[in-house]
Amino acid sequence: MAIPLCMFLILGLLGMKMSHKLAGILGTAGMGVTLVLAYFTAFTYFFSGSPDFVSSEGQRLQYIVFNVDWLQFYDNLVIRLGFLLDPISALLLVVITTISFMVHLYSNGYMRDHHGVYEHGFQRFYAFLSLFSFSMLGLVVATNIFQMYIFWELVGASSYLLIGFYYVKPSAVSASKKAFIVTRFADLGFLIGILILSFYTGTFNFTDFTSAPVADGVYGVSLDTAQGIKNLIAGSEAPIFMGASVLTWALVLIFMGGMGKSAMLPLHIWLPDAMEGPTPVSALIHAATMVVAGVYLVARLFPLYLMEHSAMVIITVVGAVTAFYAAMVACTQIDIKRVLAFSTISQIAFMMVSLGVADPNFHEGLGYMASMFHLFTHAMFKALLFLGAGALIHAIGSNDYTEMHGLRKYMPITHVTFLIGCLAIAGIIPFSGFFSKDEILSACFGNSWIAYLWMSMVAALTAFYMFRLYFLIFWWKEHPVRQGHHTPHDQPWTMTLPLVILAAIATVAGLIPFGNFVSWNGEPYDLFGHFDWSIAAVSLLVAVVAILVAAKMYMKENPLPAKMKNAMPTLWDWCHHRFYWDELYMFITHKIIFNGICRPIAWFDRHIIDGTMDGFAYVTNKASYAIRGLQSGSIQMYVWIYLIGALALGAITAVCIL
Amino acid sequence: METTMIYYLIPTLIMFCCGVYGFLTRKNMIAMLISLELMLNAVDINFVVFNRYLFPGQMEGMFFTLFAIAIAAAETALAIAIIINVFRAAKNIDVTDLKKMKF
Amino acid sequence: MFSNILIYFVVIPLIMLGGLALCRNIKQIRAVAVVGALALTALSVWLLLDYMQLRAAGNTAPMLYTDSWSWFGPLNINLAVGVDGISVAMLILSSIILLTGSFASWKINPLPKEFFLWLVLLSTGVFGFFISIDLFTMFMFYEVALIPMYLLIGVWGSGNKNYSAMKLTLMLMGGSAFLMLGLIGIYYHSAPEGQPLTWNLLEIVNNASIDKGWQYFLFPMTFVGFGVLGAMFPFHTWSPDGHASAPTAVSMLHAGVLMKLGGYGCFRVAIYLMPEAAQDLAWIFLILTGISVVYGAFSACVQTDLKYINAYSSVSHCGLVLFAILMLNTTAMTGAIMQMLSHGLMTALFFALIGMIYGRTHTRDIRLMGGLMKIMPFLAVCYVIAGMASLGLPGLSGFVAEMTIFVGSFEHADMFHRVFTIVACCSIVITAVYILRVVGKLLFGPVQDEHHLSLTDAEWWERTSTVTLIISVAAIGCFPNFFADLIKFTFSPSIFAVIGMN
Amino acid sequence: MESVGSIIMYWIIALSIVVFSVLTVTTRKILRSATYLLFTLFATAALYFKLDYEFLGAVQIAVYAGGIVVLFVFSILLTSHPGHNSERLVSRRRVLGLVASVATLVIAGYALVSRCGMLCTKLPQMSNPDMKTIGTTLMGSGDGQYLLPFEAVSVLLLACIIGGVVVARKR
Repeated sequence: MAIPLCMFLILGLLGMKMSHKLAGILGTAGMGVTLVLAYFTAFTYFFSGSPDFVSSEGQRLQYIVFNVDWLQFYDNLVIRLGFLLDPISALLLVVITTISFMVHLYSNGYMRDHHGVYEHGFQRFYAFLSLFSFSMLGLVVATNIFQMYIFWELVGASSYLLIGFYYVKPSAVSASKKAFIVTRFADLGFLIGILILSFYTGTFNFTDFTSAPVADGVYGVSLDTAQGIKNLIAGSEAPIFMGASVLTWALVLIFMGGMGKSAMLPLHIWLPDAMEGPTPVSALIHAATMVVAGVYLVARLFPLYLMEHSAMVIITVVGAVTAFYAAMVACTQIDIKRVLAFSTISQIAFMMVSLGVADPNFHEGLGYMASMFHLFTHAMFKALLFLGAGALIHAIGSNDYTEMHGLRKYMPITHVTFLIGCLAIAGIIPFSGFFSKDEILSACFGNSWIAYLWMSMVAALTAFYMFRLYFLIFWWKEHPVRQGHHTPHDQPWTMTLPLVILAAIATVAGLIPFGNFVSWNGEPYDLFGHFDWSIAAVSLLVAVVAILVAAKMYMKENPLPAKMKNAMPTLWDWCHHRFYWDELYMFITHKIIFNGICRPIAWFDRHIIDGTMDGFAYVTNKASYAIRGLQSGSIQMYVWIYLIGALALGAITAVCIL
Repeated sequence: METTMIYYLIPTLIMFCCGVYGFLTRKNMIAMLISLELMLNAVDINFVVFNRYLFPGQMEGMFFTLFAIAIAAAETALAIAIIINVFRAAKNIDVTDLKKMKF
Repeated sequence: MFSNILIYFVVIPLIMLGGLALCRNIKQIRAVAVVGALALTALSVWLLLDYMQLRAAGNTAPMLYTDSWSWFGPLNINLAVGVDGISVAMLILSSIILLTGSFASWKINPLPKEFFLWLVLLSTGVFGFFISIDLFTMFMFYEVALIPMYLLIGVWGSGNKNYSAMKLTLMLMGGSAFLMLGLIGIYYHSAPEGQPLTWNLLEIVNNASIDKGWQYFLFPMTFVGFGVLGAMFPFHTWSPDGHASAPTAVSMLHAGVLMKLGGYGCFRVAIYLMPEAAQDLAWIFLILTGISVVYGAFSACVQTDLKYINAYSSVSHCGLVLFAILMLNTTAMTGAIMQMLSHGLMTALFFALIGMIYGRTHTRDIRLMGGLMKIMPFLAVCYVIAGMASLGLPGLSGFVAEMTIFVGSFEHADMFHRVFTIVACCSIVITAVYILRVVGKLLFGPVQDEHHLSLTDAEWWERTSTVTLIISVAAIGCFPNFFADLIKFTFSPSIFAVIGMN
Repeated sequence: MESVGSIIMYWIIALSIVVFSVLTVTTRKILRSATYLLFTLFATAALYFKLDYEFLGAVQIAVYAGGIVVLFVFSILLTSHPGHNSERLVSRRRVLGLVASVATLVIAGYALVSRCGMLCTKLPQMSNPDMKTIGTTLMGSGDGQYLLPFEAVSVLLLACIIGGVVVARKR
């Protein structure tokens, strides 16, 4: 079942030497095989009803397919590489392979110019894509937190390579650097969290943290285990550190890793810049899969997080603030990929909030389910939007939608699929986003009305900015066809087919009885039976109103947006400049770290430390020069000195004798 | 008048001091060498005198002087070879002017 | 005497020296160097397999293949040899680096014969050091390894080479002075009152007769002595200058192997023989090495010379080695040895690549270069891989070593160790910063200098050299447990029972 | 009581030693300096004769006066231009030299005089060592015999010969 993993590596290595077309076909085919295998795996897991997968009470179990020792630290602390199959990993297997396959297919068209000539480094692109898919799959099937960390780093690296794919462009290089370093910084937190957790518990295994064994290699999620971990830490020598329990620290630090990968607020700055990569990459990595790794991580350790209320609160607050912030910023961006990037940040924050507010006592952890559901639907419609954006960019040759306008007549397929994506993300019934978002809002409602209102507002903003984008691209005014440019048109089948497929999924995915498959403890939950129509109606209403406002403002060319902008210049400015986070980071990294720490240290090293060493040499040298006069070779001087000494001795002797 | 030991020692002392004076003041290497010979000679005489007065019949002092003379000869020969060589190279045998080989 | 396999690690280089002396042209020299290095590599691999077999067969002696031949009776100096897992690992590392170094200096100019003579002499010292268990012979080989460095840098170096060579040699000699004092001190306390003194490591350990007061004096002496070579914080400044001026193969050997002599010596002599003092005084050196970890990394961030960047990164990584050794527990020490292996291979790779790039562009200033990925893709890809290994990408060696160290260091539950562990952890972020900075400026972006467009990619010998190193790096990264097991036996409880290490 | 001739002899020798020594180091012409040295050496030889060491006196004349001084003269002729005076000594240097030598004289003289009692030994009777005794003593290897130093000196002389040849040879 895990053979695809090995295949990716081989493909990644061999891909370098192949012809363009072969590499493309092979990469896509490889991914296709993996897709089939993943579907088969997921299908088997969910529907076979084997006792390995479902307990007699109907609880879905965690099944360890294999687990090999990779690095043994000491007797019981071992890093293993393994394959853990449970609802969420099966879910992510499906998501990743689907999106990845679509992207592989799509890239066959995207990575050429209009005359069908392949871009430079086409094979490299496929090799990296395969590497990424491999690492991401490794991440989701991880049996222990350290394996997750390993693949976590690997996806970071492949993301780095893919963002910097156009390595001749300085902006791409700096974006890739930024992405890697920011996530690396977050990973530092993750690593320390792992160290703390593993030190106190003596294990890395997820199953030891959150589940109780049912049979050999089969585990069921159990709150008692998590409680046991909490007690274990509380019973250790120093359970409290700086006012918070060690477990809280560990969980918050691990969450920090998730924050980095999932672009939560203080560490979000890399994601918009990451859009410098080729658009399919943005769709795969920076919208659908890698960025949800943080959500996945929290979901993985969910029972542990349940133990620490404060950690949950932190997750909720961070998520809520990020969601609002990103939505605000998305309203003012003019680069279409950036809008989508901020929308991604906002949507992931939705998932985070949902996890944060999840409570087993409220609809059996509705938030968890909602989060995973949203992860699934979001992956589909956001990939759709990105691929659609890619098609637009490929047709127009620019990311800037002030150059697009009125494209609906030229690119009908793209138009329709993009519209579906927008409707899905805005949460219009019956598109998939409606259901998942509605679950999230319900979960928030179950937590507190503040969270509910806040998230509803963000949902409204989401609908607004997505339709602002949509209208500005496809309506607003006639497309200004410029001299020398051919008219934009729909793309070849390799590009449109993924769009259509994804649009179809985005349309119907919401009707999947998700609760039957994924829930925090594996017990099925009837989502539709508990559907809260009042909340749904409110959220639908909010979304429709937001869409209407957007339509009013952007459907036809009119001065209203400019007026709005002038009415609130400060707010607009701040939003447009992303609240100056980048500038703040630039200030911290360049002014403080580079100029304030590195340079002084380098100076200190060259001048003080090395100066001391050179100083020793200098003093020795000078001293030698000073005393070399004594060894002048001038024999008369020697005699003088000798004579003076001898005479002095003689005189002293004479005096003494007398 | 009895020529006791002191009568021999005083002139050699003066001879030695002359050697010291010459060695310290001369710049010409050969002159320095000559001064050196003076000192050496003074010491030789002392050996002989002490041998003669204090240990008549024994020959240690005499032999010491004998060897000293031999060594002085060797040393002088070698020194003069060097001096001539230096003169060839530097056209000068003033010790104060020969700085090339220093340090 | 020649029935012991270990002695061949010294004999082969000596034969190589003879062979080199007879060589008449560059081809013969290369042949001798490569054949000799291959023989050494084969020998070390064979030793590894044999060693594993013996261990698997249940041989639990602390050192295997031990043997001793009297050399200078009155002072009890013997040529005593023996290896454990660490030495075997180090021997493999050295032979691989010698091999790749020979390839990397394929076109050394001028005086290729003399260059290889000194290089081989240096490696004689290195191999001799790793197989010795007699403190005196160990020290002798240590010096044999140091001295050729002066000539190798002074004659074949570049830039401010006289200064660098002098500085390097003098600082390392300064370290040796401390070391010699320490070793002689150990010798005079090597046996209980009335019994014959010995230089033999194993006997000293068995005797355990160095009393605590003396340990407090001798431990810092030996630790600082070896620490200078291991680039410990205030004594590291020879490393940037030395590496920057040294020719490629010398940089490789020096950073790859010689700096390991420091770490190995710290472990083998300072901690192995004087565990009590190590435990009590570790905190002082932990502070120093902890500083050197982050300090080196920060310094590397603003350097503009490729070799300086790498030298500071070596300071940081070697600091981590000493840091881990001082943690005094099995996991951290295993990590330290793995870090030595990993850093050795990785830095050798780095220096080889830098040498190759410098050989083409004739500059090492990253501000003057750019876009090399387009011009010399092979070298650039190798450089990226080396960089990734350095910043700890899983699957390459840096990751496993660092993680082992951090997990091991974290076993100490007190505040002091925790704080320093976290400080050391921070280095992985800073490492990422400087590595990516270099990669971004050097390899990516637009081409800075028109002339560079005409440059060529790697030749076959350069490819051989780099690919060998990359394979080794990846091997450690992918199968760490093999190496961890090899090393770990050395730290079995019986050896460190005295300080209660787990 | 010694014979008057002997006393007169002594005074001549003593005076010539003192006078020629002083002249050796004070004359400004180097060749003269060598010549005065020759006289000093002759006087020394005479002293040896007077003290009944005829063999030594002969060696002194043969080696010193005959060999060394000739070497001096040759080298002087080779290295200095005829008629060339050595430059006038800097007075400071001369005064310093004078002070040093006088100080030496005073201190050593004081040491001598303060031990006057022992130094006023009368000349004891001694038969001149004959050639045979000298020969056996020099070449014998027994107790109080000097074969080993003799050999050492001969090797030294050999080394000097070779050294002299090597150093002085033209390149």
